Amino acid sequence: MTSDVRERTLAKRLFSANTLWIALVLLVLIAVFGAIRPDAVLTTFTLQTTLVETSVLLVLSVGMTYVIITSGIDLSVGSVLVFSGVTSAMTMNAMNDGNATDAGWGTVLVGLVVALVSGAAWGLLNGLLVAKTGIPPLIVTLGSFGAALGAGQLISNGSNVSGVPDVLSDNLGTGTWFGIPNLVLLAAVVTGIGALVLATTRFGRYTYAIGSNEEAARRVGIAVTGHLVKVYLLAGTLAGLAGFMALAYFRVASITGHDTDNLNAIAGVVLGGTSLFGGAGSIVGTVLGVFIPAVLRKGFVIVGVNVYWQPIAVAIVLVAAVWFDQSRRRARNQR
Amino acid sequence: MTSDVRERTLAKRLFSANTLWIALVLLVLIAVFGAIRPDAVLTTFTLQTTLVETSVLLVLSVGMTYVIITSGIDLSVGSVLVFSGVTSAMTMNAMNDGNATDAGWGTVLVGLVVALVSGAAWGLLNGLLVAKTGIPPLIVTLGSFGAALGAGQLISNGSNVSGVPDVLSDNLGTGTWFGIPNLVLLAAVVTGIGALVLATTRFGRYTYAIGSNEEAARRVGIAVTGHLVKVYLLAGTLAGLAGFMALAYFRVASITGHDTDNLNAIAGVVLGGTSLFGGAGSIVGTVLGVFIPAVLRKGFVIVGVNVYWQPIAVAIVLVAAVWFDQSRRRARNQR
Amino acid sequence: MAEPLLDARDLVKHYGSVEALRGASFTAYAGEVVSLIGDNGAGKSTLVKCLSGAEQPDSGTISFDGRTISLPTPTAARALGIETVYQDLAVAPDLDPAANLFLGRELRKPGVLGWLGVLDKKEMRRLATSSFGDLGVTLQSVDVPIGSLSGGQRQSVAVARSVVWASKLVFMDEPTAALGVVQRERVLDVIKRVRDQGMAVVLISHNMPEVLAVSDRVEVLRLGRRVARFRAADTTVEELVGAMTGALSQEDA
Amino acid sequence: MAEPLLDARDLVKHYGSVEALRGASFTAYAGEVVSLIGDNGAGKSTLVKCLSGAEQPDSGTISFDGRTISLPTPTAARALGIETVYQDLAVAPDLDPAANLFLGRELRKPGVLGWLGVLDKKEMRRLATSSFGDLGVTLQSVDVPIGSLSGGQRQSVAVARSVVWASKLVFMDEPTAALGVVQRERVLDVIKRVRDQGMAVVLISHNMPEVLAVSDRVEVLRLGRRVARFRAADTTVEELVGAMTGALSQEDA
Amino acid sequence: QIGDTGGTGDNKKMVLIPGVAAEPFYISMECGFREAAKAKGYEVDVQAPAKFDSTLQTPIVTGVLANKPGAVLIAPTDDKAMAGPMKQLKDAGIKVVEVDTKLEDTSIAVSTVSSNNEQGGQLAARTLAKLVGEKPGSVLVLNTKAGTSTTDARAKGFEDEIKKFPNLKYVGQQYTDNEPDQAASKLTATLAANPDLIGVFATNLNTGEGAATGLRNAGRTGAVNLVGFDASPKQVQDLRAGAVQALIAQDPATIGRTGVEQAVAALEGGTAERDIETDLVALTKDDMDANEKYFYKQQC
Ligand SMILES: Nc1ncnc2c1ncn2[C@@H]1O[C@H](COP(=O)(O)OP(=O)(O)OP(=O)(O)O)[C@@H](O)[C@H]1O
Ligand SMILES: Nc1ncnc2c1ncn2[C@@H]1O[C@H](COP(=O)(O)OP(=O)(O)OP(=O)(O)O)[C@@H](O)[C@H]1O
Ligand SMILES: O[C@@H]1[C@@H](O)[C@H](O)OC[C@H]1O
Ligand SMILES: [Mg+2]
Ligand SMILES: [Mg+2]
Repeated sequence: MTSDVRERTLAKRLFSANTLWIALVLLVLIAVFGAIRPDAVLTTFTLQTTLVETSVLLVLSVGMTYVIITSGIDLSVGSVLVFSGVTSAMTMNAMNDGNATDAGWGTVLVGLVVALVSGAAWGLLNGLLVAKTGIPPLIVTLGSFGAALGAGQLISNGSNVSGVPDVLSDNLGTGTWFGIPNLVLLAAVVTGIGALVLATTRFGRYTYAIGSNEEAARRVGIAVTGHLVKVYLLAGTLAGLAGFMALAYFRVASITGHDTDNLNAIAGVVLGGTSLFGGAGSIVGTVLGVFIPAVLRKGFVIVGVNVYWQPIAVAIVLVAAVWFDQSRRRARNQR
Repeated sequence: MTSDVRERTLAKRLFSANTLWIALVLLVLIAVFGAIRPDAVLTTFTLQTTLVETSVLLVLSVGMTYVIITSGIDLSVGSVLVFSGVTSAMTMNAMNDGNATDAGWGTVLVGLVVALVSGAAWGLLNGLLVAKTGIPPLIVTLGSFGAALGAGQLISNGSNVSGVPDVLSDNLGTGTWFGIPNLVLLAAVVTGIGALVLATTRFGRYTYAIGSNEEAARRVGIAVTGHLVKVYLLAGTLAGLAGFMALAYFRVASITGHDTDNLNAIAGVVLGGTSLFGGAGSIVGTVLGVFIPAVLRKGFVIVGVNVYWQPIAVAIVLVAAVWFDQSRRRARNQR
Repeated sequence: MAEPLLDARDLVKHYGSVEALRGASFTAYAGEVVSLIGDNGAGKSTLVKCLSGAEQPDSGTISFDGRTISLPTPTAARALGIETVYQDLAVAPDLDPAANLFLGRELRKPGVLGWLGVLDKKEMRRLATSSFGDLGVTLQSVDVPIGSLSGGQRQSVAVARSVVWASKLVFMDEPTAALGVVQRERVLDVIKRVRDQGMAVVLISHNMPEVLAVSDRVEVLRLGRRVARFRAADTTVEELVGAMTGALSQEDA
Repeated sequence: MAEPLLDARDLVKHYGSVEALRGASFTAYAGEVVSLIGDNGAGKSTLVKCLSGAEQPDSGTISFDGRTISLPTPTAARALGIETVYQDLAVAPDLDPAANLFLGRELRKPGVLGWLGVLDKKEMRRLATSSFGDLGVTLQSVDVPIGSLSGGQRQSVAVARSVVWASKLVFMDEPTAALGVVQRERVLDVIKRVRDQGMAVVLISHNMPEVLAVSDRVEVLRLGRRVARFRAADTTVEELVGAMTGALSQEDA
Repeated sequence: QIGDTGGTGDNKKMVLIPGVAAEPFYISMECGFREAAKAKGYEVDVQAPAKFDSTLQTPIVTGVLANKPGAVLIAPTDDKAMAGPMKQLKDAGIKVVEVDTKLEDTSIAVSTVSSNNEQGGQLAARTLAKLVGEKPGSVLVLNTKAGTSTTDARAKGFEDEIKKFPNLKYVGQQYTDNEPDQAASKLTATLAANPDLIGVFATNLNTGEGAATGLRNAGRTGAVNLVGFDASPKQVQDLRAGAVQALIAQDPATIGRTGVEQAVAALEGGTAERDIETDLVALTKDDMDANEKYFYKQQC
């Protein structure tokens, strides 16, 4: 056996060549915008707001990464976010005679639990249908995409729900901790745990194995059905958490405005190098993939690009970034 | 060699067991709605309007079927539809001093060509990027999704374009031929040709082969790159045609209002039994898959289901339909 | 002879209109190597899948260690101590060889980390390296996904996986098909060693000299049915080929 | 001896940090069967891929029929009359056997329909049935996707495809690995028949008796380099094994 | 708290953040805005979200904030969700003027210039009733998406007002996802179920266009009275051609102009008027030519 068992450090593995080039793209973007408007781009303020505004999407994308690595897809996350926000806000209001604005931490805690449970319930439903029935995940989650939104509208009677406790929005929504917005901290913790679980634990290993070859995973005795249920459950629960975060940040459970969260999350995941065919991908990649469009959009507003040009410019940079990443990786593999 | 070379008729092949059960679902839906409101559902009026209203989406879905069978995806079709409508309408207006309402067939013909060429151009761009660069189709077409819409807004200055020739809208848009709406006829012809090409020609065969095993297709000497370009070109051109049809039908090139065409087309294709992993699928399936949600939406309005329940009911029936289809097919294969 | 370890009777399996098994029977005893041979398409792989829980027979009975069992999942078979090298290998192409070797049986770090599910990748890699060494497998790098290994290297990983984990019975569906001369000898050695530990080994192979060299008994499948059984010591290649092709047939095999 | 039909010199091929070929050379003459042998991971499949356009070598030269060529795609190789049975078979699992046999070379209906690209599926199915018959393949149904065939059946389809279309040279990477005894004999017969038509056949196999039985010459690859060449008539299994394992080595092979 | 940063901005700069890009309503508002701001010697910028959506508008607000203009005119896309980001504008010393829509929290903006959407809905109901006359029949509302504040307010105004006409049976509203094809399809479905349909109120441009298409497809153009909202060139053309019987028009250019005036007043030491309501008019084929100034523009 001549195999040399070279050790790769955790850092190296997390930040492998698969994510190196896309990280470079992100840095270049920041540098370019920074060079054009250093006074507006390279400021704590812009950094803070960009991070905050990306936090919710990031949490969605962490769950989505797991789902896509199993070679599944979850179109429902945006609707589940809406549903969880609505149930959470309505519960908090109900506990406080219809308006929770001045409610205390107890109410907030109940609201959090309701949001998580609401998200988890949809995730469980998705997972059971995907894992047990053989219905393609696209169809299952397209169904829950419509159903969760409809259910949210049904219970809120079609309107946004306000009355979010001030303690929630002032602390989680806009509060900071040594200059770091609390929302960003929460998203960072979720992302960090998500990355570690995926890269180092058995749960992560099974996620890759199922996406790589579901039949093989089944034959070696992995409980594929159960694992898939857990993965969709995770994605749903994180969507519930994201709904709660959105509540804290926007101070309202909004019914509209999350139609494209699913595509944005999927795009971030794929941009970060996770394969739609499953078996390969990483959370670090997802983080980069989520930030690239966010930085672009913000940068274009700051440097004042015409609104009609913005989507075109975003599209061009998006495609160019992946192109660059692909050709660098290929060159590296051919070497 | 004991293989018995049983002949399957064309009809049998087109309408194979893979589409049988989903066809049954469609019939059951119609029967149920028909039983509840026979006076409103089983009428020429409802039949005609349902067919007309599905024509544009059907044309998009035919192209999408080819793309998905190659194991690709095209998120850009809705935006390309918008872009083609805009360029076509603006060209027709420009030929007639800014308002083509009273223009003749010559103008219409030029408009058609412009729409097709516009669609083809985006399709070509998608195809070249997907086939030559190794960028995942999801990213490429997510890019053109944004870019085509942005470009449409840019050239129309952000507004819907009116001034569609009356000869176009009166004939193609609302005209009939022995009681059959012309728009439906056109869609039927496109679908029929699409189905025959896919099922009987070399072009169709290569589409399946590439989706089944791209490397194998390459090794047997199929010009995979060129074929993929052609498939995306086809999808783009059909999106251009769909844009022209929408122009005739709505009498305006609408900028917003096609955000979900892509997901609707994909859902129809997958609902019809085409695998997102490529290699298997059919146009007949797609037709059924496109009509099921259309019938559902229409039926729920007619029987008077509460507005907030409608998306939930659609979701439930959608998932249940695929579930039924899957379990019947499985039962048949296990026999 | 003793009680059979595994005794399958009259298994039937259809795929759509294809009849892969038409009442196949099969017997294996502890401490023996029994070869299962037959023409292409005879139903050998299907039989193995039915006996290792990867597929469900339409009818027929299976008894193991004297009790009638059903094998709804591969996990059920693994729990009985049955491991399998599938002809299609059934590996996860994106994972590296060590990850594949330990798939479903991962080692965890000691202490609280392990309790949290954290894997001991280093230890798994070390053990994998030594298992591969036993089989004479040479890998330039253990870090690459198994999908990029050569055909023989991939097969060796699958073989290593089965022998590491089995405790009662190992099915090996053409384990040596892609192996080099040296690796093939090593695998045959391993098969004998496993047998000597008291386990049953079921070998599927189209290589008749290999079959005769390593087996104690041979069972022959033809068109989805068992058509003959031989003691390896009492038979010849000609007889085996005759049974496989239908030129020769035994009563009540 | 005559001019070589195919002459590859000093091919190098890296995959990331793995060196699959480290200056491999290979020669084949028209009208001969030459076997390419070597240990698992020696680089045989990589060499075949480089010589059939499926992969691009990093460096080295290839000449064919006396001219230096490059093979940017498999199509380029096919245009030269080179066909290949890949070890991983490279079939389209969702298509049926006839569709796979004719993949990339479909027959079209006569007349205007054919000009429109309409396939003559009936004729292709008929011809496929007879090709499979030649190779002794038995299929219960020709309508099923090839992904559901048995391992040997699938391999036979790949072999049939290569011999139907080759005009100058056929690479066969372990074509008999999964074949039954009868089918293996048929394939070896076909190999000889192809050779007798004046083509070159390159056979990769780990079965030494088979190699000696069918080949005119043998070339040995070890660790990505050619280490020995033999005339089949003048050598023995022991000598071949020695060359593969490095126990024996020739100068300037 | 986020955004506690100092620094000074460019007081001679003014930014308009409409509710959504590419709508004639907001384009006309932009025209009024640009014209008035230029006249006062201000540099202008316009940054619109791709959708009428607070999650898309928020990053634009903070992006604009990074540039620290003197004043921002904004159509908040949510009356609560936009409060946070807009408060950051205020806290940074930027004068905020609400145009078209407004926050629930009235302490942030110096002025609000808008027409009243609920009143617009009521006006639509009265206009429809007048068009129909004494005839009995069903009426339908085609709305965009549940939760869109402006169109929900219009639908609510309509629903409240239409009850005052006993000959008209309100059959409820249908949501269309803001897609014209769904509007057309839901209209024809309603026609199939309620053949006595006599009036339709479409709450925005896309639903209006879909409704006109549905009626045309059903051969009921003119027989069913269609009342739309807003007066884009296409809608005006449809009105003239008889595809639509009435339009409820706002006065976006005046909103934009007035917004600039209020912002200038706040910036240059004057006092801004806290609430300004602009006109809403019903246009029908007969009186449309007299009201040309209410037609929206596609470009300035
Ligand atoms: N999933 C499937 N769907 C349809 N037919 C199948 C399937 N699996 C196997 N078959 C058919 O069942 C028969 C038996 O196949 P099996 O794989 O058991 O043969 P085998 O004896 O293992 O052959 P080989 O020696 O070639 O591996 C074959 O005719 C094959 O085509
Ligand atoms: N795509 C690839 N990526 C990385 N390494 C590869 C790839 N293909 C082959 N290799 C490596 O190159 C070496 C040679 O592989 P190759 O498949 O040519 O061997 P082989 O001689 O055909 O072996 P076998 O007899 O087992 O088929 C092996 O070490 C293998 O792991
Ligand atoms: O009032 C505005 C309206 O007229 C436009 O159509 O959409 C957005 C609204 O805020
Ligand atoms: Mg087999
Ligand atoms: Mg090989």
